[in-house]
Amino acid sequence: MNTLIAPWIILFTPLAAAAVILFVGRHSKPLSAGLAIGSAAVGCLLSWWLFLQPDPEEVLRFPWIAIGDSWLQMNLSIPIGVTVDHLSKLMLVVVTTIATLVFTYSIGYMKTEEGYWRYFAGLSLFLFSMLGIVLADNFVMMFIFWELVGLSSYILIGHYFRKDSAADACKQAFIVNRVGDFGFLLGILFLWAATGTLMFGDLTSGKGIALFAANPIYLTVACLLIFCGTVGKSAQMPLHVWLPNSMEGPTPVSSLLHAATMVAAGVYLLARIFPILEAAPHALDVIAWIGGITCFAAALMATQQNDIKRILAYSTISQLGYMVLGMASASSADVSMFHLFTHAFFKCLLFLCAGSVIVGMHHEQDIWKMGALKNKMPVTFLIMCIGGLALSGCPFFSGYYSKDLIIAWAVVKYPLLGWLSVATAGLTAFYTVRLLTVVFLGKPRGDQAKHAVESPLVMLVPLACLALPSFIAGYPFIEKLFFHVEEPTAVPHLLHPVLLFLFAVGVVSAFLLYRNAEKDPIFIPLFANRLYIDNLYDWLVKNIQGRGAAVLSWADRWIVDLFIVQIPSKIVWGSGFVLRFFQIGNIQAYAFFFGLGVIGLVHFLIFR
Amino acid sequence: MPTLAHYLYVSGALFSIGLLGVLLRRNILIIFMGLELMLNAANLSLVAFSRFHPGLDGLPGYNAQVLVFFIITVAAAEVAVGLAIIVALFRAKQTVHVEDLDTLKF
Amino acid sequence: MTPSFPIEFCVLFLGVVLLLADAFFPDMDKRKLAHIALVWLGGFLVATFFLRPALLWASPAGFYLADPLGIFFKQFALVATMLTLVLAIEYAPVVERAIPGSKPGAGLGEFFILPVFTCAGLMWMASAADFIMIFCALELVTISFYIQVAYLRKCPASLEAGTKFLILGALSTGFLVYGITWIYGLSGQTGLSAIAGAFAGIPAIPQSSQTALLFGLGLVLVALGFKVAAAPFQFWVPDVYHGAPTPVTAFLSVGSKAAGFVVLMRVLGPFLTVPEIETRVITVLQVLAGITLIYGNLAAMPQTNLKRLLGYSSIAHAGYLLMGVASVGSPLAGRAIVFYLVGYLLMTFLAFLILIPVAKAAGGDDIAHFNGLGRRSPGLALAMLLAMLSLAGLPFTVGFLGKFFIFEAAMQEQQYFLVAIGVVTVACGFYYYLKVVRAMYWQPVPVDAAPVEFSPLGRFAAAFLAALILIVGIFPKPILDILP
Amino acid sequence: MTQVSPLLFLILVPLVASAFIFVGSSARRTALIASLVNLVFVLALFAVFQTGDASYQFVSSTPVIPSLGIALTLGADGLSLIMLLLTALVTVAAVAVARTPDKNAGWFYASLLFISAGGLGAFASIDLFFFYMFHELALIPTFLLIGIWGSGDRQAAAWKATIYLALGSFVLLLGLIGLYLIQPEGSRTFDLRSVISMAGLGVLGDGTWVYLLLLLGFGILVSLFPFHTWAPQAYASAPPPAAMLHAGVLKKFGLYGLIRIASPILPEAVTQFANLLLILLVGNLLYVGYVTISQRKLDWMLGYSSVMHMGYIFLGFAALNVFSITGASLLLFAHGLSIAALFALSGELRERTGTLDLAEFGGLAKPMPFFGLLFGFASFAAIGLPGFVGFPGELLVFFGAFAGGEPLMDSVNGVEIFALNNFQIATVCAVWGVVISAIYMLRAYRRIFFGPVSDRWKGLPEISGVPRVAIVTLLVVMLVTGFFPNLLIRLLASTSLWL
Repeated sequence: MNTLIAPWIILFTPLAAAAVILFVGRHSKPLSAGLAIGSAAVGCLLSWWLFLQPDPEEVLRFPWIAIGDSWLQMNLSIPIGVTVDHLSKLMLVVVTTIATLVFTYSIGYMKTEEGYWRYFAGLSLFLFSMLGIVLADNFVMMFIFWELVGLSSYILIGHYFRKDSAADACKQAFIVNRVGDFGFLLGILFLWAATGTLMFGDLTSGKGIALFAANPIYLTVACLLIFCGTVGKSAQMPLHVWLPNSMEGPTPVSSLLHAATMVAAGVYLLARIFPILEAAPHALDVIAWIGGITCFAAALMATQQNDIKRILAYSTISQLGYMVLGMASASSADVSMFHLFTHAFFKCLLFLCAGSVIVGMHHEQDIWKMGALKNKMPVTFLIMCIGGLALSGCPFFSGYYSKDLIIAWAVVKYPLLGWLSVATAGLTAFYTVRLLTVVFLGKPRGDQAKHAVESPLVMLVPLACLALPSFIAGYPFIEKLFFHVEEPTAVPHLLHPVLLFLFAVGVVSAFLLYRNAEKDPIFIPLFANRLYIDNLYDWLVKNIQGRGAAVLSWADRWIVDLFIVQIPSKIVWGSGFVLRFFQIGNIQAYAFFFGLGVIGLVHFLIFR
Repeated sequence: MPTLAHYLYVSGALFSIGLLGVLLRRNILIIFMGLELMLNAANLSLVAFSRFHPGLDGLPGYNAQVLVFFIITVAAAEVAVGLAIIVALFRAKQTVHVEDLDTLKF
Repeated sequence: MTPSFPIEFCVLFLGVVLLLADAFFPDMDKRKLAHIALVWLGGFLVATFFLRPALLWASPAGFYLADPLGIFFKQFALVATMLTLVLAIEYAPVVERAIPGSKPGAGLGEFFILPVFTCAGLMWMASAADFIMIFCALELVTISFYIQVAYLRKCPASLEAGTKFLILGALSTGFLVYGITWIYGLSGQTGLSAIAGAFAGIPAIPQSSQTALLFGLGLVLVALGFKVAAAPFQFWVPDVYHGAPTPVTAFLSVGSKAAGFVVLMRVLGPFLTVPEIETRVITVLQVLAGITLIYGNLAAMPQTNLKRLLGYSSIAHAGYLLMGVASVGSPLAGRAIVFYLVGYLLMTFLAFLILIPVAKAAGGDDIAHFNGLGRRSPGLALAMLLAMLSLAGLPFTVGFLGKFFIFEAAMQEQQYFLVAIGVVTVACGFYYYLKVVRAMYWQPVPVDAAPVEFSPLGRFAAAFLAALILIVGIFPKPILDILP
Repeated sequence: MTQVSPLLFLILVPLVASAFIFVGSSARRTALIASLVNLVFVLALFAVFQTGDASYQFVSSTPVIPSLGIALTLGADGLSLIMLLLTALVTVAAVAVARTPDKNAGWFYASLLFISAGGLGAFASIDLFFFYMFHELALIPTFLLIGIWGSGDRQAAAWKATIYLALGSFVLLLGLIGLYLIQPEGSRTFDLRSVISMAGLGVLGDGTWVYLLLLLGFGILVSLFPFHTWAPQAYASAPPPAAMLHAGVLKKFGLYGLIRIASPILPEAVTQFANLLLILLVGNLLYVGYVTISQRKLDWMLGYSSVMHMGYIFLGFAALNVFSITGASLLLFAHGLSIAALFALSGELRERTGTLDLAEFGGLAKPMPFFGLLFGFASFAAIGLPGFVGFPGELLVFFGAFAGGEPLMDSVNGVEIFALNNFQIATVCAVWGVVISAIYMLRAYRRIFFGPVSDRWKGLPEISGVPRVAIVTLLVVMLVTGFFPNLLIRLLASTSLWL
């Protein structure tokens, strides 16, 4: 085993698993699950092994497309190759570890579900695509796998395809991501047209950036276009709408794809091209603003949701906003990657707990039908509290360290956005505690809540495994192991006190408000209706796109066709119809026309 | 002493009269006579030309006069066939008026 | 060296002998006459291939020109006549029904014999190099056609067609001779080569006489335009085609058109040597071609009767041929025209050959009578399909190559306006020819469809024509090599 | 040359087979055998083909009209070989999924074979005259197929398509004649190779008007906006095999011709009128794209989508560099296969349900999961998902088109101006087209296969047997070439385009 081959094995084992499951999986559930988990576990082990190796000097690369053009003096060579550096190794570890746990958890969660093989094939395909993104060494390869995670997400969200909501959700997810990819691909084209290369190495090594010295505006535009990819994939405003809807998928899917890994791909992309971004300060400003607004607005929306998974989804959006903001404001990509790391663990944990609750509640997701579950499912309660505290930034929990670091950087570089994110921290605490209180405390609000049962061991073990990192992943010794982040200088002194204060306020107010509330005591339609953004999109799609398309198709039938086809043909046929009336059958008329013809011809011949 | 022009005028007049006859008269026989008139107009001018344009040898151009005879003969043949057709037509439709001949049209 | 003049006399003699036979053996089966004629004409056809090109009485006033073109069109005329006779044999029952005589087949004889005389006329036209000759040959053809068109003398339609043809034909004859008169008057000659010489003699023709000359030429063009069915002298065509007996229609549309074009090309020869006349003539030809194309194709679209439709289509094809004549400056033109005529002969005769039995079975010659032919008798339908596609000008048929050559010549002469018209009219052509295809293949078989019977001779001829359409359409080289 | 090209055999097989059908051998079996023979034969050609030398191979030439430089010259290079493979594949699939009609089946299969022969002949001809003639071979079979065995308003559709195509191809013929006439007197020929070499020597006359004629003629054949309205109607009412062959193979003829003739011979004219073409193809991409979104019937939607996809290929042609042309060639292949698969599946769907109205469907993935899987593969292939050959094609077209036109940023004397040239604007529209196609495809897929299944569709039979094999084959080919596009690209690199 050497560092040349290992990445490729990690990459392609899941694909092989997916293919096998696709063909034979439908016949045996254990086989499907076994193959999927096996491939993930192999990847996990190899990733850890690879992580502990020093970065290899050279890597394998295979040509995928290679053309040279003598006219343009340009070559287009798109290899399929791997980057094995600190960043990718870190991501490998995170992705494969969490994937293994979630796959295992799925055995329990999907036990009673149909389409078992479909599900595991989709998961394996997703793992393959995700690892492809992580390992990609050039833009096109990353784009390829970018699209493929879109596909696997489509398949997995649409797992319950007979539910209209699920069917719509997966469609929306794919199309919204395509909109983001529209920008992403254009960005790739921009960069390539200017530098003639697609390799991350060449572009970030300063050689690529130097080319842009002449035209910074161009670079800014290119970076923003590429950032569109992040906006789509990492559900930033205004393309965030698909993520809450994607909760229609099975809960493990939500935890793996739509909380821990896939949605983090956008952040990973930013980390990959961080050197280029640094060369485009204006682009960074825009990115920062989008991240900051997203993280605040999403938190607001989260405070008013009633679906346990949607609450978590909005909090995911909000946390991703933090990471994007961090990318824009921090001095190194590691700051955001640190949060991505911790967030991956505790958010995955939260979703898995939610899943356990949902299973216990017989697939009831409305938190207002739950309550007092701490007695029924104590383990889940305990573990979910860990996750919740980590999320809400409670001191000594992982989230606390990473989030505060980002906030610190943000406050230094973009004070306004920084303080907005500070406020967000308080909101985070509020909606997290709201969730925990309503679900686990108080008294049961329905029969399912009365008869809820603790989940099986196969689900609890992964929870336990995740609980540990969610707790300690932020501690300096781990941070030193994975990252080299430095604190910003000149942080306002009252930042940390304020953060702690807001955390306390959030926790206490939420606890008091919701301790034994029968229904939501506060109701803010604006937040409950997600700032009406979804409604706006629905309206646009229905009225602008739909009506516009209808008008165009009408025009195609009744204007283009009419003028290009119908009218000319009718004119020709009609003139033929008229012409034949010269043939009136009377000899003398003919003789008369004949005479006219003679006169005309002779006149034409002589007098012209 | 009439010049070539005079003859040509006369033949032109004959030709026009024949044509008008074809155009205006309703009776097929009369129309037919008009047609013969046109041919004869041609004959007249041919003879006139051949008289007034003697060849290099001083003799009239005989080609034209030969053509005249051919025209007369052909006209006779045409009349023979034509009258036969018209008679058959009269037998079939009891009419020799052109406006009754319009079953084939458009 | 075999002098070529006897050929026409032989054909004429054959006709006379047949007439006598018809008269002296009243109770023989008249079809025998047709077969005899077929055999003999075939013999003459073979004989023509041994003719050496010869200029008889090759004085400046030479009036008989057996050049390759002439000989080729003699062969053309012979083939056309033979095919006409085949059609006539197919058509005989109709004639018998139309002419109830004392005994069956009375008056059938001339129906087979008259085409022979027409053939002689056509062959003379092919060689005519003198206005006198042109006039006589033309009239021999025209007058014999008068009789054939009006042949069904109990059938009003045929008589009406005959009368119309008679009056208008005589009218055009009048214009022809009057035009000849003026050309003679200006040049003092009737021989074409002599006329050319006369022009060569006069360095610059004075304006007044040039006008007179153009006047004469114009009238001749009118008469020839009448022969080739060029608008606006085409009015007789649809009615006469509609009313005449089908074989005569076919013969008319191929024979007299072809002869007309030969004469047209010969007559134009001397005039195109005079530049200031040439330009005017060419423009006139362009205008004629344009009008003819538009009229023929557009007016054909609403037609429902196949014979009438083919009448209009023959006008349309005259338009394409005139397009070729108008671009006579191009070296390709002459060959294009001749080749087009060959193709026209093949496909037109095939179409009429199929029309006869179908019309006989269905009791009418509308397009609707072809409904479901594709299932009733696939062979006939296939042949008709081929004829229609070739008329429409679809590749791998002779019709396409003809159009291709014509358009190539036209584009070489930069006749872009004509070409543009041509494109539109070709599309129209597809429409009305495919109407027949639709009837044969889309439409259901009518309930009262009688079985179509078709004589072996007819079958053979149809197969022969269809094969030729394809072969010449793919490998035109042999024909092109024969061509002058 | 005397030796006979194997390509001639390729063309003759379908013709002979249809002759057999006419004399009465069992129609379906004969057609299937003939098409399979051709497929095997094409694959054999691939094996024999020497990649790397940029000249035509398997060349043979029989003079037909020497005086005009017309000869039946057959030959194949990388591009034409790929097109031949496409034709053979689609023919097999079309014959395989064809439902034998109860009334004269012979004509039905014979027509299919004729279309196939026309396509094969056109793609195998080096002589422009026969290149044209072979394409026309398919016109009447299409007329008959739509008119006799079509559905819906088939007569109107057949008339429109036929007259339209006849008109377009006649304009094209004039263009070819023009191409012949701008050659120097005496050395005029229809042989593509010598015309290209003449162009290289710069002895050709002014080809502007020739290019316009070619563009109009080919444009009508390829349903270039705004001459596209015949296509959706024809495909909607044609029987599935006819739609497959026409949309999959014949429609490609026009673009193949443009790439083959215009780009090497008249590059100046192409660049001169690039803006015009760009406007039109953006019409194809966006206008037709949105028209596609609002289609209510699957067959109409597929028809419009095939019109829309032509826009990408036109873009690749217009940009006129090796990336874009290679991409366009890949797309010719990719779109041919994907649209054929989709039409085949929609035909199967109509067979089962008797309707293609999207509103009536729902949840069909429950009764027929494998059908749903196949349809999903085909749709994702059509919207250019990585892994299918369509993706590298579109990608290359985008790259090439974005590099087209004059270079965008001038880094020598640091100009601070940021502007896109027309090619790049068109590219932006094209990339948006990818979003559009995702919208309509997924929308249709969701309507048909997702959602609750109504009792009406319970117990629909699963796709099976020969059609299943055929469609799977198409998809597999798309996947293989999509994973290893270099297979095709290396072939294309050895085309004679760039002589």
